[in-house]
Amino acid sequence: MSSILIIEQILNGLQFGVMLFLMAAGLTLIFGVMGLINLAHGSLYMVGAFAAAAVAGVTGSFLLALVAALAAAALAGAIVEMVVIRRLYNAPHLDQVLATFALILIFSEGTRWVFGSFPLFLDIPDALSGPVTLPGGIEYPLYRLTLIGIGLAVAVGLWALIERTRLGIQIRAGENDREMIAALGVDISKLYTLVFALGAALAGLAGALVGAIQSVQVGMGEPVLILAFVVIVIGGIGSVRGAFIGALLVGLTDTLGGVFLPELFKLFMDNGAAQKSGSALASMGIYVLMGLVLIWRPTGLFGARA
Amino acid sequence: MKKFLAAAAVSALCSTGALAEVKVGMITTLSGGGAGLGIDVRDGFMLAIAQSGRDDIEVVIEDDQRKPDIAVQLSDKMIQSERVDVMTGIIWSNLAMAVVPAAVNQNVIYLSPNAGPSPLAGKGCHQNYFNVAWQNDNLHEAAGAYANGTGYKNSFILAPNYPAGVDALTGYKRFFEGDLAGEIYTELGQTDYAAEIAQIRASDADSVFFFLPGGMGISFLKQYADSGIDLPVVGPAFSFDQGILQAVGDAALGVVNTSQWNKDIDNPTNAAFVESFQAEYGRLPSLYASQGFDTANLFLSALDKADPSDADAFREALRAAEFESTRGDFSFGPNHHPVQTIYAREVIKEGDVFTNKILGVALENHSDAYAAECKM
Amino acid sequence: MSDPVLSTLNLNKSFGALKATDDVSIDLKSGEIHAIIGPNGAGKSTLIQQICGGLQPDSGRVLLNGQDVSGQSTQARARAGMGRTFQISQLCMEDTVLENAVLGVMGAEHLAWRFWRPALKRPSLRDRAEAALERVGLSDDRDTRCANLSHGQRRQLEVAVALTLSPKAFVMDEPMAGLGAEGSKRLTGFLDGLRQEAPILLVEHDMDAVFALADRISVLVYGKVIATGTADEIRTNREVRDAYLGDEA
Amino acid sequence: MRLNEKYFNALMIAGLLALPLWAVVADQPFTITLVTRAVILALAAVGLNIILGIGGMVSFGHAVFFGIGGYAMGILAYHAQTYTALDLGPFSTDGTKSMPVIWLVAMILSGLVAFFIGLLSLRTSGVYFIMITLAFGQMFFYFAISWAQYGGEDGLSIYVRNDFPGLNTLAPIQFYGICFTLLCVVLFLFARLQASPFGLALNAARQTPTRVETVGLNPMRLKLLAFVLSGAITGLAGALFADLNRFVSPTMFSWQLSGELIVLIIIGGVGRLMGPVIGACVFVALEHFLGELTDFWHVYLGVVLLCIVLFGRGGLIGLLTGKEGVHV
Repeated sequence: MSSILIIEQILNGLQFGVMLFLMAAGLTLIFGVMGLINLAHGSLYMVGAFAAAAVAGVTGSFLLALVAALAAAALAGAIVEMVVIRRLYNAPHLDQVLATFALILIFSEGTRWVFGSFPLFLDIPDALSGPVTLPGGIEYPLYRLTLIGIGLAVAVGLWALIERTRLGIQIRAGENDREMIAALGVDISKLYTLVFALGAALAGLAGALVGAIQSVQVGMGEPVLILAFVVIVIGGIGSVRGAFIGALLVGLTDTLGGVFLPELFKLFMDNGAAQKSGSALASMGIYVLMGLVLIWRPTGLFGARA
Repeated sequence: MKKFLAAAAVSALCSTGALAEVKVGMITTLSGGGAGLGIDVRDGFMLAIAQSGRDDIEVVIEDDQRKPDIAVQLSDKMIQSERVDVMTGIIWSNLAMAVVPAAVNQNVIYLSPNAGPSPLAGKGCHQNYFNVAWQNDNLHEAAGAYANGTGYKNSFILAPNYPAGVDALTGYKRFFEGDLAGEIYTELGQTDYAAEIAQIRASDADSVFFFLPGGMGISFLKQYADSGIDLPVVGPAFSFDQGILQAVGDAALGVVNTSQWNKDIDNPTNAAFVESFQAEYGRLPSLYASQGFDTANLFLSALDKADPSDADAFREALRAAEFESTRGDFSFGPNHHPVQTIYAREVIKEGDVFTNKILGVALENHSDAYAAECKM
Repeated sequence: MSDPVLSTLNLNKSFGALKATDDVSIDLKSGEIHAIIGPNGAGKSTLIQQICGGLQPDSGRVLLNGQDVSGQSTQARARAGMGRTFQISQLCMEDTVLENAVLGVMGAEHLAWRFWRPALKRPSLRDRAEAALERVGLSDDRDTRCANLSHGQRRQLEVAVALTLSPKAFVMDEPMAGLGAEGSKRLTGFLDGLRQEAPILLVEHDMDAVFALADRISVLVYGKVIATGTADEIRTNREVRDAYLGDEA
Repeated sequence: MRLNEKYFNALMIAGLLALPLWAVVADQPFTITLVTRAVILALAAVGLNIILGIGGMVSFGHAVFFGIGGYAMGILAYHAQTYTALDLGPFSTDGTKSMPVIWLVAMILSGLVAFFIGLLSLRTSGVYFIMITLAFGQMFFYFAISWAQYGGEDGLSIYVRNDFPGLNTLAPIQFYGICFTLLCVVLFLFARLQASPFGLALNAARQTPTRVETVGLNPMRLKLLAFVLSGAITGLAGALFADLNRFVSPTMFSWQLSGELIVLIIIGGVGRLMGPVIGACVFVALEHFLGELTDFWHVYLGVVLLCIVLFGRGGLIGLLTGKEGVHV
């Protein structure tokens, strides 16, 4: 296997990882600040993708589509927070799991009600389509490079937001001590709605960006949701830095595992069998990774020690 | 339970108000992911029933949610409570494997409008089981034959790691005479194919064959088109069907795919079907709709000749397959699977709508590889 | 007097740069109440945790009844005879008073691994639990759910659960906390008699109770024992007065 | 009106007895199938209720045991039906079609797997426990999908239901009788367990693990044993479920199924003896009747579930008897 291929695969893993980060960041923030397990986060991802596809279909502008995705997901997030989620902050995890599971059902079938049962169309903007040649002669799709760039930019932006702004101070305070932010005179319910909408917007952005190279369809959120949970559990729930590291780990493990495990198995099996067993093992790879991390550190890599 | 009394409008005209005498149970996927296929099969089927003008047929339709255990229970319901004469509707092979063997052993006739898993064509064939669509391998075999005809020598092939995926690659390899530049099993439900596409780029393939049904195919095609690789792609019709083609967009233009049906197959039945389907539902019919339509017409043709209560005669009437198929010539092989012509078609754009046009014949009067194993 | 029932030898524990426990060696002799006092943040809780097994010391040992229990788990120490009560009640709030006491007897009798007969219908468990409740005066409330008890009653139940264990030594973390004057007085009387059954290592803020009860007092400041002695010795100890009692006396 | 929980439980059992008998008289065999489905799901959820309701462990991977039970049945019956040998290293068997043997194998296998999963998962708690059990579930799911020997995603069909001495298991009411009896037995065991010293200790370990430690008990071991018992019972339910459908497939391992089991318990009432039973009955009824009303019935199911969470703390039993549920 050539080094060019390996570098390309590492780029693929990175790209997958940063997109997972967009999902995971919101999820981990919401847990960190509000202590809420939100299974419906994948639905917000789907809302973003559908909003983008709908707007792109009407206007033909990808940029407008992204704006629509951000707005629609943030709005859906804010509404859900105010109508349902708000009542769950002090509820046991179990109730949160059930309620947000119910939200998935409502979002998924509701979207099918509105948009029908067939996948929607959303394409890469012309300016970003096609491959570019990187130093070393690697041909790589420009759009995927852009995704890596956007993902990293969001990561930096989020870091700056949390470390450098007033809102960030409130968020950090909220993670440590809820009574304290009340004492600081912060309107908690406004802060919570804001954080939830922020997380939702990030998920919506991810949905729109990824939707352009994947299929925009009902149920697209659930597989990503499970991966995002794996990410934040590996990173440590509540830690944005952990989510970032976890996302890259999961992205790289999944991509490289799928490529290299079958190759490895070919050393002692025939081609077809190696492909089958290798890819079977690779599909379990990230869960094995998560299991190992939790056995080693029961609260994840950057989680608060129990 | 949604009961559709056939041709309600017609029966309103005739004031007889005859009681339903024949009962059909349709179990298909109407909610959740993959509902589009089930809806098309149902709409095609009901269109034919309505056009028949018969008011003695009752169709009981149930949603299996694409869950095998639900499908099995609905099948129990159809047989035990509804006491249907004929069952149909299942889209997915794994659901068919859960339902069909038990159903046909309880003396129910099953007409498959879509799934054609290999066990049911070979050792597990049954006199009560008729497949009106295809055996699962058929379209892939045709893709292999087409690749030979086009002169491809070195194919890169990929499919999801599950039985239908394994069958697909086996089917392609059965007919393809060139070499394999690579063979990959992807994860079922995978949405990102960057890693596979990189491997295709690094290989020395001259063509790519893939079987990735549903959203997987949409994702693959969009990403493949964006990768800048210009190797020709061949696939079965499932990723290029009317329902999902619009979601793939330009990325699918020019791709060759194999199918036993297309809307431009030139026969009067097909022309009438395409026109009336569009008139009734306001969209172009898909492959699945044509299969549902053919299934209903096969059933109606047998019903004209024999009563389902006379099982032997009814089976004989089905086996004769004397109906006007949207695909032109249609007959059953010894294992009750179609012997039919499979075409190569190309994705084109008609105005704003993406659709297919036939390039030529990939396999003429093709049966399947399992017929010999069937002892009926 | 005989060998100490419970003792620590040179316990050390640091959290980063902070030395929470600094070379602490204390002992608890048969029949005595040994009180540990100190200002907030002196390291009393950290010390208790190390004695009971919730925290592992960086170095040093804990001996119970002559047996080295350092490194053993909380439950092993409990089985070796350590009866602990908590500053913040650790009770099963959804369960009744009797059920909480029965849990203690189950631990003491190694009877948790029984699956058939109901716990409350086993005389071996129930009798001992009721006896303990009787002693702290909770008999009438045996069927009350813990969540419905008053704060004072919960403190009593804490002690009762420790009693069911028939421990070799009691380790009590602020048992008077939150009790009114009346409650403190009653508990003081009760503990006074209890020392004959098993000695008590008592961490307490209530100075009246401490000086009334303790045979010996150790003063902990910044993780270090600065003095040990009888109530009178401590009262007059210059260092203690400077470091701790000074601002009160 | 507030119902006494005891009367309510008796009413439930009486209903589960009467409805299928009515269905026999009224010649509605499908009703029996539906009730059988509810009873088997209830059995699986009673298993989960041991760790969830008494022990406070939210396992989001209990489908693992359901699936293992299912596959134990599928594989044994498959070998028996095809007369092929099942080689297990030194042992070889021709499989079996006998239900009691299958149940035993299903329970032992699920219990063993539960032991190892529990051993690793119980190091964590809270959300981490939820997620690590989910991870194990996903591992089994993907493994089953690519396990070509036993059908992969297609699953395995068993054409005839397995045998139980003296009964015709293909008759819906007789198979129902088997499932109902097993449910009653397990409910009885659950009630005994909950009141036993072990149940008391496990219940305490949910509320305050520290207390359990200070009386000299090891909460880990209590929880681990509970996890094993729970896995074995859910495994038994899996074997019955597979026999009901005469079919197993990887969907028995899916995370949606794990979620559904939790949902059943919450609908009924966490930690309540009959919580899973009423939950399963309501769930199956909703699934069936809402599905007949509209293709988009998931929306309504979602709304119903939301209302139960937001307004019905303690589940339906809590609502009917006026008692609050346990806290997990």
